[in-house]
Amino acid sequence: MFKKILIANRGEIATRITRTCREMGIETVALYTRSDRDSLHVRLASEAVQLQSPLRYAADDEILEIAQRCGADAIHPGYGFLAEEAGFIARCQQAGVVFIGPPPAVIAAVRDKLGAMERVQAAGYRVPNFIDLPDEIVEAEAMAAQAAQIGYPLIVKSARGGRGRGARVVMEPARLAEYVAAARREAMMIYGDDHVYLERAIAPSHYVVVQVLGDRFGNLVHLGEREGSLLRHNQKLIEESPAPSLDDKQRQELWRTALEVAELFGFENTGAVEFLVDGAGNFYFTEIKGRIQIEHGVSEMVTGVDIVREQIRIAAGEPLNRTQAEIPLQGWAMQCRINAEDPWNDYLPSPGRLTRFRLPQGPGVRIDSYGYVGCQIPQRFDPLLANLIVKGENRADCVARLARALGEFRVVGVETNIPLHQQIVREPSFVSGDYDTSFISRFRFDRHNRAEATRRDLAAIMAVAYALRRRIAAPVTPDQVKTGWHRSARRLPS
Amino acid sequence: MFKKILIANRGEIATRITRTCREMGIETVALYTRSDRDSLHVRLASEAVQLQSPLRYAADDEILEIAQRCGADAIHPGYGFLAEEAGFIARCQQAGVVFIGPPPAVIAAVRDKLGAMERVQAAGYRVPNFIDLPDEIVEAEAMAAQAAQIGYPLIVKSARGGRGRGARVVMEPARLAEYVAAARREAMMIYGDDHVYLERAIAPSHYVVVQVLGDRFGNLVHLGEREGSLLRHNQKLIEESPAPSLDDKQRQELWRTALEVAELFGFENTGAVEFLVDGAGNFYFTEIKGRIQIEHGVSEMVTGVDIVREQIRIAAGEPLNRTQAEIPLQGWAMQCRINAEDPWNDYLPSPGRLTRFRLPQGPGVRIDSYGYVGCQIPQRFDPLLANLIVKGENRADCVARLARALGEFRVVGVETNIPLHQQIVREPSFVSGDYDTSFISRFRFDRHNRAEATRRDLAAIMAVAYALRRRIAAPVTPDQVKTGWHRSARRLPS
Amino acid sequence: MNKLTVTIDNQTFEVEVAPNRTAPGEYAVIVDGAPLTVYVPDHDRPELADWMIVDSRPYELLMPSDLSSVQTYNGRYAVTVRDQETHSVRPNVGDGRVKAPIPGLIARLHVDVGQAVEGGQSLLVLEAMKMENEIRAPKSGVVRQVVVKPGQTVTLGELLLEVE
Amino acid sequence: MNKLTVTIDNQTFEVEVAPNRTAPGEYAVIVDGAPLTVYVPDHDRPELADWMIVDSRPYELLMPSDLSSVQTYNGRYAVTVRDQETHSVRPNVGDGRVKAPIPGLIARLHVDVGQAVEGGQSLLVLEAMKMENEIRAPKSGVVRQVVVKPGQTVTLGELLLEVE
Repeated sequence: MFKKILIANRGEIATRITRTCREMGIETVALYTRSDRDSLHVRLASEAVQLQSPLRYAADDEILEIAQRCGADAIHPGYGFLAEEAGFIARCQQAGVVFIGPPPAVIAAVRDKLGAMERVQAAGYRVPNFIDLPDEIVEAEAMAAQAAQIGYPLIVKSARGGRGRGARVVMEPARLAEYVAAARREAMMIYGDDHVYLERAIAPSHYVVVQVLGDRFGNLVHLGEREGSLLRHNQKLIEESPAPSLDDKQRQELWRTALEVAELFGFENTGAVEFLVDGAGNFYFTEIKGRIQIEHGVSEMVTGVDIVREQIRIAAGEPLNRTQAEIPLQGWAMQCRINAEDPWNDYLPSPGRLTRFRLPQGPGVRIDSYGYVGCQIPQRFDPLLANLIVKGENRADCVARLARALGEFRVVGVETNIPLHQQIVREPSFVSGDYDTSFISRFRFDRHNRAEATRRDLAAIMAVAYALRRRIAAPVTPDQVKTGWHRSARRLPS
Repeated sequence: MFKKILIANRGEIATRITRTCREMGIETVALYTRSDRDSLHVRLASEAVQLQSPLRYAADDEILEIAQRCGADAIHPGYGFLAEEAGFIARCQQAGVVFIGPPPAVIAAVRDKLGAMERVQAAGYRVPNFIDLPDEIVEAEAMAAQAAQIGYPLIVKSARGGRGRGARVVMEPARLAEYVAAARREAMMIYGDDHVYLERAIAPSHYVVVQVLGDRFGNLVHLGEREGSLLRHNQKLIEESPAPSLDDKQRQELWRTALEVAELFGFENTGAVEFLVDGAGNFYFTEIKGRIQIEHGVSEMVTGVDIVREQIRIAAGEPLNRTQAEIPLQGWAMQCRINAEDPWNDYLPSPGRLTRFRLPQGPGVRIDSYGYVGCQIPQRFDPLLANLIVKGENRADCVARLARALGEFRVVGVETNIPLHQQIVREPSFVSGDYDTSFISRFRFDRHNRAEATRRDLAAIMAVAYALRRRIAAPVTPDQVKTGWHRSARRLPS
Repeated sequence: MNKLTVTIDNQTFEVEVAPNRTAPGEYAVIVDGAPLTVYVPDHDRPELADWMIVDSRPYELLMPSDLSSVQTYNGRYAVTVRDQETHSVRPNVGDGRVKAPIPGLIARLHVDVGQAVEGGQSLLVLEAMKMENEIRAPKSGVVRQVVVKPGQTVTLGELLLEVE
Repeated sequence: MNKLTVTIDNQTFEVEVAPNRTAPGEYAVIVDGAPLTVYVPDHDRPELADWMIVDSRPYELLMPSDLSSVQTYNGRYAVTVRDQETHSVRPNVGDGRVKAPIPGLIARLHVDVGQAVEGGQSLLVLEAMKMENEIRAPKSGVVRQVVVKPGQTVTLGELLLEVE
């Protein structure tokens, strides 16, 4: 087993990986930038090195050099950044540092989104209609000609990123050129490569992935499926396992397909085989993620398997220590991504110092975060502050527990999307499990169906808050009330 | 189902019960005293009423009156206080308020510790040798005569409290009278009844309990067993499930015995059938606890069952919704009781305001606490601040996770026994699972087997801390260094 | 005694509030004619005063200093508080000066000085936390000045441009 | 440059410490002749300064103001810090005056004025948090005065009795 692992990431995932390393008795090397230094992933590490390159966590050369200097025998990339860079993985191998993830050939195959779809289609599985959009096609007419072959609505996707950041839905030809340009720009910014392709949109649909684990001896198992259909701008907000949109027969078929597809690629370590499920229950392979995902905790909750531990064990050359039959799927788990952002102000990111950070507690609640009271939440990075993961005996218990945990979670110092999640988990279509990717577009903010008695109490409370603030801002004297006080109140920081 | 439950308790257990009520959509009435008002159990309640009686949470009449006034249709007693008071339960019944726990006849039978042992012995199960010590026996000689019938070492126990607070081990006749007097005094203080009895000590031994659930239709299941052999002064520090001291054959026999004993008492709702296991593997029934216990979360972790939810469902007249076969026992769970006390200062309680309260996070970690940053920890009550509960796939993973979680848990504002737990979970006999009730007496504080490199780093750190404090206490000028500074430093609050 | 008009979500209440001079932290409040007692447990520690008890009902609270919303256990409510003795207690917004709502990098500018814009139209893109954030016009009008350039880093509250 | 003798658990180190004048928060430390760099990330916010980085090794820290111990991720270490330029930096304890280590109620008194006691002998029982806490003699001697009575409530640090 490894003695020391460099964790080439930040935030909640770096903290998550550190925790498992601690439990395995493996030392860790944390990386940080100046604005990221407060994060728990630094404080909990055995060693911590400040990154110098402006590339930050994507500074492959610097990071490999740090690993060698610190004597790390392995690198865990987390997700994003260096997670699926075949060239980097190959350089790690040459340098004698184990990369915790699939081998470079597997990564290259699954990162080639077009090639992967072709391969899976050729093996007889269903994939969405798609067509390449090479860089040289820049004229609107040429684009439209390509697009016409698959039809609208369609999605412009990064050939490297797949679904997620940079992907854009195009409903009609008139917007195609504009959206392709935007997608290329964003793909370049995020992935350093502006190659995009077009895929026929299957919408509304269900996003379902199967988590797989494979060792280098060809053993391959799955950890059940997750549904991540609740998205806003291609970012998942809530994930759950099992998928409420599938019946048991579909579930079994999906698992079998996922394992067969993973085997097609000689898949090793951990990853997610991703599918779209249409309204008729047909599922379409879309891609394989060759890394751990933000929402992996949902699968950990229903299986009891520590996926990070398995990643490390597999990378160290150990065989899987369980068969499929030894992986029970129990109960129901859900995850809310808690972002430092303000849904009531265009979802603008909300950096700041946490002055309160009261985590929910009690049965069936798990938090993965890098935050704590006093921590500075940086502006430079992804706004993901915490994963709130809960488990219940069944879906109804799980939803009730999630609502309870969201109510207990209190964050001061940054705005968060907790109140948005609170509204979502009370929406009838979410509570019933009968939702798809169109959920957010049909979701009405601030639905006013709450108890009038509570509103009356809150009216009293806000009146007292007003009176208190007035006193704090300036002690009330009769003169002040009548003269200048309200002007000074306006100068309070908001 | 109930609409509103009054929770007649405080601290972590009141908070724990509130959480499940929230998840079940049941309103709650919290009780509090002035010093307890900060507790989360108040903040998370639907209603909160301040107790007026000096009896505080044991103020049965006041509490029943509050329940009626608030329209609560049930009372959950938690543990301690009114949890096992047959008279109170009967008065609740007369008042039309459901008591969440066993019926009064069952409580009366199990609270009569002597009668319960006699009944179980008569049914053919093994119990320790014991003898009553009626109040009228106050002369040392008379006591010694009783004690001689069962032999030394023996334990003086409250007839109402059983094991736990007030119990005292007597090694030799010379201390008997003194210890009986102390036990009677403490039993009176805690249980309002100074009736004690003598029981032959089986020491060292293992304390193992089986958690049972029974409905009013005669259905009875168990949730596996817990071991709580790691005690200091009869207070458990760490509990775990399964019991490491049992093999599978013993485990099965223990479960069967526990169910048979519970059936003897017509047991209903939730409770724990308690046993001592001697060095030869014989087990001895000692008592039935007719209430939820502090360490119930350990059983919840291995079964996935929310015991508080089941208590409420059973009390509402619902049948058990699962058979024994539908209760899987999976993985390994442990709990550390985190007390606001100072093990390095005679375990003195440590009240104060929490200025930091950073909970451990990540996979397999659960916290049940009433605390948060800003919360005042009162001096009047039990020092239990938090239950730290972890689960792993097996015992080794569980111990490693517990050590990791203890390292992450940071509390400022009160002293805690976290560093004591950190030492315990690294003791070889604890790590191997080969420990019994003699663990703490053999435990050496501050065993200095830690890495020298860490000590060297800490020497550097403490030197910097010294330099920093000097600067903060008084900006260093050459004059001050030579003259009066050290005197002013001594005036810093420590 | 303050007379206030308080709106919670879509419901408006007439509220009178007066401190109880004999019980520190306690307020007598009349909401649409109904009397309520509001208690502020941590009234002597304003920095901790994040909960109140209405009659016997505790509420944990998070609210911005302009009192434009409140978060409780049950979620977020939109709020306006109007003091009947004055016109408005909310800061005067919407004067056309567009300030950075978050620190970040000006990725792209969509408008020039003199250009007519409609309310809600995208003015520029601010990059922060790896996200492109569109900044839109607060009202219809003409761009009077543009203070920033693409590539420039801006701090929170920094003036970006002005719509007149 | 401070010259200190620092004991961590049972191991004593000779330590020199000097701030790096050009790098705020950084200290050059020599432990038994070996140079180390200690960085205090939150040196400008002393209330947050609860961790330090030694060379590249981060340590989260909890320590009382008398520096008599330190808690890290790995547990608690006993500490003494002695400034070689002075006799002691620790508060002078053990002068025989026994103070309440916790607020509570005097449950029982075991000694009277004039009584000879041995170090470690139980002097009284203080009830707090539903626990009986024995308060023991800090040294052998004679009880000079008893300030409290059974049933009396005492506050933190209140003088209880004195052993001479």
